Amino acid sequence: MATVVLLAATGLGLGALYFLVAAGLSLIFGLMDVLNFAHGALLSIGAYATWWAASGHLPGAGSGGAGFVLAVCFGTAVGTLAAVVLELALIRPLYGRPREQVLATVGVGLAVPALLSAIWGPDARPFPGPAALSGTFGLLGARIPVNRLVLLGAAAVVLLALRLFLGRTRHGLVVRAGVEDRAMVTALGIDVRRAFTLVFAIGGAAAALGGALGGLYYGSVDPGQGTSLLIFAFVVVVMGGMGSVAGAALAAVGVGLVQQFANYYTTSGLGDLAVVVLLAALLLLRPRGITGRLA
Amino acid sequence: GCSKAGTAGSPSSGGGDAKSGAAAVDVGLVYSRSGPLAAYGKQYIDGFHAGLDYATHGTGKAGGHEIRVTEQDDAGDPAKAVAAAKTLIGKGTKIIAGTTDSGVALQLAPLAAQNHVLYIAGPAATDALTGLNAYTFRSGRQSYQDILTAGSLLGGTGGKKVVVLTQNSAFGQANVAAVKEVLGSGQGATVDSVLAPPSAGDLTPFAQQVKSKKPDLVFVAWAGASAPALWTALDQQGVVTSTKVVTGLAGIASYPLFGAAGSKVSFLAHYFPGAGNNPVEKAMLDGIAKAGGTPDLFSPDGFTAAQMIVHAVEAGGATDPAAMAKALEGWSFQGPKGDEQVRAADHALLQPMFTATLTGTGAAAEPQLVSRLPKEAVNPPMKQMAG
Amino acid sequence: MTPAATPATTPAASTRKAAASPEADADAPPWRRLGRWWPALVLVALVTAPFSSLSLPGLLDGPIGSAGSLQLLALCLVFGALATGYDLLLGHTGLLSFGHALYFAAGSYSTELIAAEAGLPFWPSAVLGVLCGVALAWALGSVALRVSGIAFSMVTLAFAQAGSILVERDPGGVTGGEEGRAVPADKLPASLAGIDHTANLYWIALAYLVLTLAVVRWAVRSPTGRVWEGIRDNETRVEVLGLRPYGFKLVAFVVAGALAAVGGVVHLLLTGGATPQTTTSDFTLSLLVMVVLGGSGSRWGPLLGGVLYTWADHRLGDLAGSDAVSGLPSVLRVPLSQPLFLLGTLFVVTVVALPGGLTRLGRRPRVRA
Amino acid sequence: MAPPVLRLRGVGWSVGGATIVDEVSFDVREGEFLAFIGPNGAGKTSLFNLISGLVPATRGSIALDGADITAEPVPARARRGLGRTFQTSSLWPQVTVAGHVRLAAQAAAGGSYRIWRRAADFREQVADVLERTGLAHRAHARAAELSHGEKRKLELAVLLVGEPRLMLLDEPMAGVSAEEVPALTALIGSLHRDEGRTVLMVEHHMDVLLGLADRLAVMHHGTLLALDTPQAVTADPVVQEAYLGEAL
Amino acid sequence: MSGEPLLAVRDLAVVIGGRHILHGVDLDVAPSGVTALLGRNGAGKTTTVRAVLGLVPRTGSVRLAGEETVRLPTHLLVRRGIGYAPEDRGVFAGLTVAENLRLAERPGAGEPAYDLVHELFPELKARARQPAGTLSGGQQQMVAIGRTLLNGNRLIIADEPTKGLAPRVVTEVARVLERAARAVPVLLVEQNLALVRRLAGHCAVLADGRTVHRGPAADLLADPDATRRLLGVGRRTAVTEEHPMAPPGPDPSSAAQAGKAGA
Ligand SMILES: Nc1ncnc2c1ncn2[C@@H]1O[C@H](COP(=O)(O)OP(=O)(O)OP(=O)(O)O)[C@@H](O)[C@H]1O
Ligand SMILES: Nc1ncnc2c1ncn2[C@@H]1O[C@H](COP(=O)(O)OP(=O)(O)OP(=O)(O)O)[C@@H](O)[C@H]1O
Ligand SMILES: [Mg+2]
Ligand SMILES: [Mg+2]
Repeated sequence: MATVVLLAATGLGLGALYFLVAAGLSLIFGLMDVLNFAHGALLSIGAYATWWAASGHLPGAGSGGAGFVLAVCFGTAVGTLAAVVLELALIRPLYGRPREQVLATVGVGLAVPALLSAIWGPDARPFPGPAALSGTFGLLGARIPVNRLVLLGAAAVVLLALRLFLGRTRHGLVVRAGVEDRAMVTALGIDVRRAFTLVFAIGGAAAALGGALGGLYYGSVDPGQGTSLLIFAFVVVVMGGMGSVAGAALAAVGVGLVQQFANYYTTSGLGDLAVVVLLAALLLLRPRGITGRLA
Repeated sequence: GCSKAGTAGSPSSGGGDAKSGAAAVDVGLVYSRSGPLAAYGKQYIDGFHAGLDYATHGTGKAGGHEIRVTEQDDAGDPAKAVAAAKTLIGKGTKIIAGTTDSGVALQLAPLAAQNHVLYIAGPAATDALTGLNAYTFRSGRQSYQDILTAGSLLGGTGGKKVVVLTQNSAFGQANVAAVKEVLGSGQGATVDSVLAPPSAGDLTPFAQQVKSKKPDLVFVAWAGASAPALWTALDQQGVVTSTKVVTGLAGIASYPLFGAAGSKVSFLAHYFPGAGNNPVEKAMLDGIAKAGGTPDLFSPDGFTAAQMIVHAVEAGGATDPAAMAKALEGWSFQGPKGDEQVRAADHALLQPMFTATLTGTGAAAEPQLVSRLPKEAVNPPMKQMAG
Repeated sequence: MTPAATPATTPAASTRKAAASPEADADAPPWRRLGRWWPALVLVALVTAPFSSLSLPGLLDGPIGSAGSLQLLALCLVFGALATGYDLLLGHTGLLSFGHALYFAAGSYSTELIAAEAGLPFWPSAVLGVLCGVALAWALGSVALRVSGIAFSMVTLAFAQAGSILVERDPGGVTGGEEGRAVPADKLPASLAGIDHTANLYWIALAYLVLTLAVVRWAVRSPTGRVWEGIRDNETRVEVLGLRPYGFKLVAFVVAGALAAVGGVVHLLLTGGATPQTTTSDFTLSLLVMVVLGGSGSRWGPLLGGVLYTWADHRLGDLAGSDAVSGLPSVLRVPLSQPLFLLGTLFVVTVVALPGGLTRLGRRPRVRA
Repeated sequence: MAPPVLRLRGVGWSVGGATIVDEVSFDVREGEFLAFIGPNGAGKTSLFNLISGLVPATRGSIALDGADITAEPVPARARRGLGRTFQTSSLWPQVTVAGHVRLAAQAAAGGSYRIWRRAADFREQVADVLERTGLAHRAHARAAELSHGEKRKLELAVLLVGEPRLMLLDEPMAGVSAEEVPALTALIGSLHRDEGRTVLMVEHHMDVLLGLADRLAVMHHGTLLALDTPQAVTADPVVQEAYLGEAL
Repeated sequence: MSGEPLLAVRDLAVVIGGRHILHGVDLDVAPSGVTALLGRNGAGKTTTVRAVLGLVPRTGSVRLAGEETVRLPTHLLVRRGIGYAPEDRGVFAGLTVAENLRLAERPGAGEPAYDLVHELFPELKARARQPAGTLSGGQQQMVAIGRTLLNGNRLIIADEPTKGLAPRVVTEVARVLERAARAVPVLLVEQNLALVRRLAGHCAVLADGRTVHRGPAADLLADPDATRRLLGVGRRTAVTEEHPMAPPGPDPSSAAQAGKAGA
């Protein structure tokens, strides 16, 4: 029983992490049709910026309490900035050429981890976090790490914020229309570029937040962390139905749980295999993902 | 001008460039200057230069031959390593050393045999390199030596229950196999294993699984970036407090990654600065420090490689790799870790190993030597030399 | 209304002649026509390269005919060919597969396995290995092609990922996990083992390239090739003509997979082993990079991209470690010492600055004229 | 008596709760020219989609030459000699005009997976069709570069070269310049009259239809409101009210 | 033409992918009423309109109410009060009808006139939640026209708005445009000459990317010789024998560009 509880709780935590990573990806993919391979890089930038701030380089920031919150905010801000720069410098000049946009992000995805590893070394760095979050709490006999709760909370907040953004503002609409026919959107008198940049920035912010909290989750940061999370984020995005944020949340939880249970109960830890098989099966049965939104 | 296909640029054999019988010897170093193992590559190369300086007494010459070192980056990619090695061999290099990555080393070794050049593998720990062929040697330790050291920490493993916690990869499986062989059939312990997928994000359940097996000794063999998550999980689930946990001590950068668990774990160590405590080690530490480097886990691997090359040239001559190999077989010497020997039968490098504890946390974490195991205590099983 | 006895001709057709007519070629100056033979000249140059002792400092480490240079050139040719084959899917049929690495790896792993474990001689093993690759492409392709668009990409990614995980897990010790498998020295034909025979390997790589170019060119100009083009642009429209896209896509998939499997065997010969790096989606991604670098959908683009990428991948390491870089101030030196950083940046610059890839470079001025 | 070329019985299509096509039944004789009119959204294009198989009928049956094709996929129906054009041009943007026609000609000649064969040339056929549709001067332009009217003609050319026995034309005249309407009308008329093809056509240009159609079908809210000679249909006050309105 | 033109296009040239599509188009849109832009398929009507809006790279001069706009990005130009119904309708297939209309709203430019749009096209109200991609051709056309009427625009540009509409709806649209044109000038690209005759005050005829005729629409359409020569309609027999449009007509307005012709 305790094992099942532990697996379920940590599976949810893992799902929350996947969702945090996938949310921005899903947003950008769903609205802009850009499968952003640089998402992992943005994640890593967020993680390193948070780590840098939390290990005492930023005045006021630190590894505990308000200092840590400040560090996370700083990391998110840096990641957002990076996303904006990325959009302005690479995505914008390539509007209307979706394949090239994707490829440009592939290039960034290669270059950024290499740069990080050139500056801070290829090794993992311990990630300072508040002591309050490093303990465990008991639940039905299982000892569950506290930071999983933080992840779950953050995931819920991000989900809510993205839904509000999409539901209450015109930007989502503008970007979706812009992907279909940019010229026509401008011909309606709308500055579609601003909306694109904004969406990219929000996606980047979500990625960076995911990176910062991922550091907490793993207890360390390393240059390849973002990229290795990316593949599961893809799985989640696609399973969730091509850019449906709610679908991504659902898929993230599913993937987290399946992976955790399969890892534990199959003899050789076939969790990730189970996940990709699940993805393939789902796509073959329902090519549009769980929520069935347009591919 | 034209030449025979594929031979352009190779030195004409028996050529006249052997001035006064003391032609330079080319040594090619293929190692990771970039890529995931770049940090290890740096340790290796720093150690190598210090070792070369030490073994040639600062002259850069062995047996009158100048040692000319060419460095090539393999970026952890076997294809690049093979291309680099072919370039070197094509240019007439007779001695190749290096590589941190076991996969790369295993591809270079056959190449060395095919082309009759001496190959001295770097920190690659795979046992498969031992006894692979007549031209292949190693300058680092192999997994068996790690495991024998771990066994020594248990103080007699007979009848005890050992659980190996590792990743489900070739590296992990090799460790399990080695533990079964050394501690299981060799010393009568019951060996069980918990294999986590290498890419698993959350290791808490595996920590839980280990705990539920109630072992006397947990041997953790872990590679890669998820180490901090593992140690956090082991600490949180109370594994490190309820049983004896042993693992290998990696480089300086990894000390803080053990977090709170660090002080509760017993370490076996291939090497850490200060562990050797002998004049050769001192020479190595000084040499590296003088060149602006930092001595670390794999410094001795580079240092020893240089020692072996210098000996091979001095005793085996500058031109014939087979003679060089002969000269190395059975050679005993004083290395930075202590008394070392190249086992004649399978080219295993017999060497002392260490056990240690970690004191302090974060940046202040530092290993303390517990014991020094002489090379005889950690003799890897003998292998039949292939081909 | 006029009686419709004569076919109704719109007036424009007869009077207005299109400005850009392709017949313009016919009265091109002689050097233009000679220019059409350049591939043959290049081929001759490539065939004779192993006899050359010309040095290209900076480009190659040592003379062209030296073992190291030939090895690098051969790798370049293999990847040029591989990218060309991959473009059959990407550029000609519009299928974005993230799993092409799988068939390449299948070719090299199964050849190695058959040779080492079943004890067959190398060449029969190679044939069987390629057949394994083809069978795998057939099996997985026929499943993955049931969906299209991004779903297809993701299913291929899933398959490739599963393959990669399996190889890493080393089931039953057959794949060697992350250490890969080296070809036992005695399994290689004597004419291919050892550094002195690098030229033979090089010629094999060249033959593979020629084979790939021929197959791709043939296929693209075949009736099937036309259908691929249609499928790439609008699949439904092809159906309305009475053609079932599925079969045509599967043919493209299997042909590309077969070419990749052959490439895997050549790569196995060149590097002396099968390595798990070739199973990863990163590997497919690098193929994608090569294709785009050179120009997707063009005849020589993927080849050019593959050659350049591979060359850069191998030589940038030297640049990164060169004295010229180590003398730089740290702001420049630190990033420049990372080959992957250079490669990624180079790639981004190409994508942004050279839409349509490198092969578009030559075509640009003509458009402006 | 020979079975009708096309027979629909109680054909219907519903999507998302709405019934778009409802209980449509009619027969088309060999060599007949049947025109469809009806308000926008009446279901004319949807009916064509059902016949050509782009959407599956949810009710009823469709038979071609007496064979039930209700469940057949699109390519199979096309191979039986059923061809169509699209109201919203649906072409291959990167393929040249000649390439379009060539591919269509090849498809009509029977598809093959052989990749080692040079594509057989259909040069004369292609040139002929381009000439007939007035596209010869644009033969090497890619579809993406065509003007709207040119695209309409290319749609027609792709259909013509396949020489299907049963042609479904969805508003072939929409956007064709006034100057060229008579020529195209003559072309379509000759297909029917001289080559004996069976043609179903949707068109809002009444003057075009009146010269061509043997029978006129009126669709309204997914149902077949009337099916009769053009004179009878246009005289129907309901049709005038619902569809024609006052003349301009 | 009465008064200053609202839109004055001079010497408009467009080159796409190395192909000269427009060689010098001159066009005035009268400050009131409908101005028709005519010409056969491929003459360059759509390209002219897109160039005016800045949707294709162009050179020349485009003045809106006296202000030069060639250097203005499209969205800013449009915000000066232009409604555009493109030839391919430009509906966003993945968005619902309501969303399509919502996109045309211009924040800060007054209340959107949904009443007007829904009164004209009740279909659009009923189908508000349907994805526009599944609308029938005619219904999509309604969305496109509806979007131009939503804002109080100063100029409406409609590219073949009646294409694909049922005759009854064509009449209705004609009425809409007529009504709209009383308040807002309309630039109308149209093949339906009956409609042009009914609506247009002025017209311009393009051929091969050049203006070949400008003048009152009624005059042109009343002159069978001119309609045959410029538009190719009239006596059928003449059309096939002699190309009606080459060489460029002796229209005075095109004389200025004569030197620049040719690629
Ligand atoms: N997938 C769908 N979901 C919902 N409604 C649909 C769908 N497809 C078509 N419709 C509706 O079905 C009706 C019939 O459409 P259809 O295209 O057949 O009309 P049509 O008679 O061809 O009209 P037009 O003359 O304007 O082209 C329209 O009201 C359209 O909105
Ligand atoms: N993107 C493009 N690239 C190349 N040529 C183009 C492009 N767009 C249009 N053209 C060409 O420019 C010419 C004018 O096109 P345009 O669409 O303006 O004609 P139009 O007068 O609107 O014709 P229609 O009545 O058929 O709509 C045509 O010959 C067309 O093929
Ligand atoms: Mg229709
Ligand atoms: Mg037009």
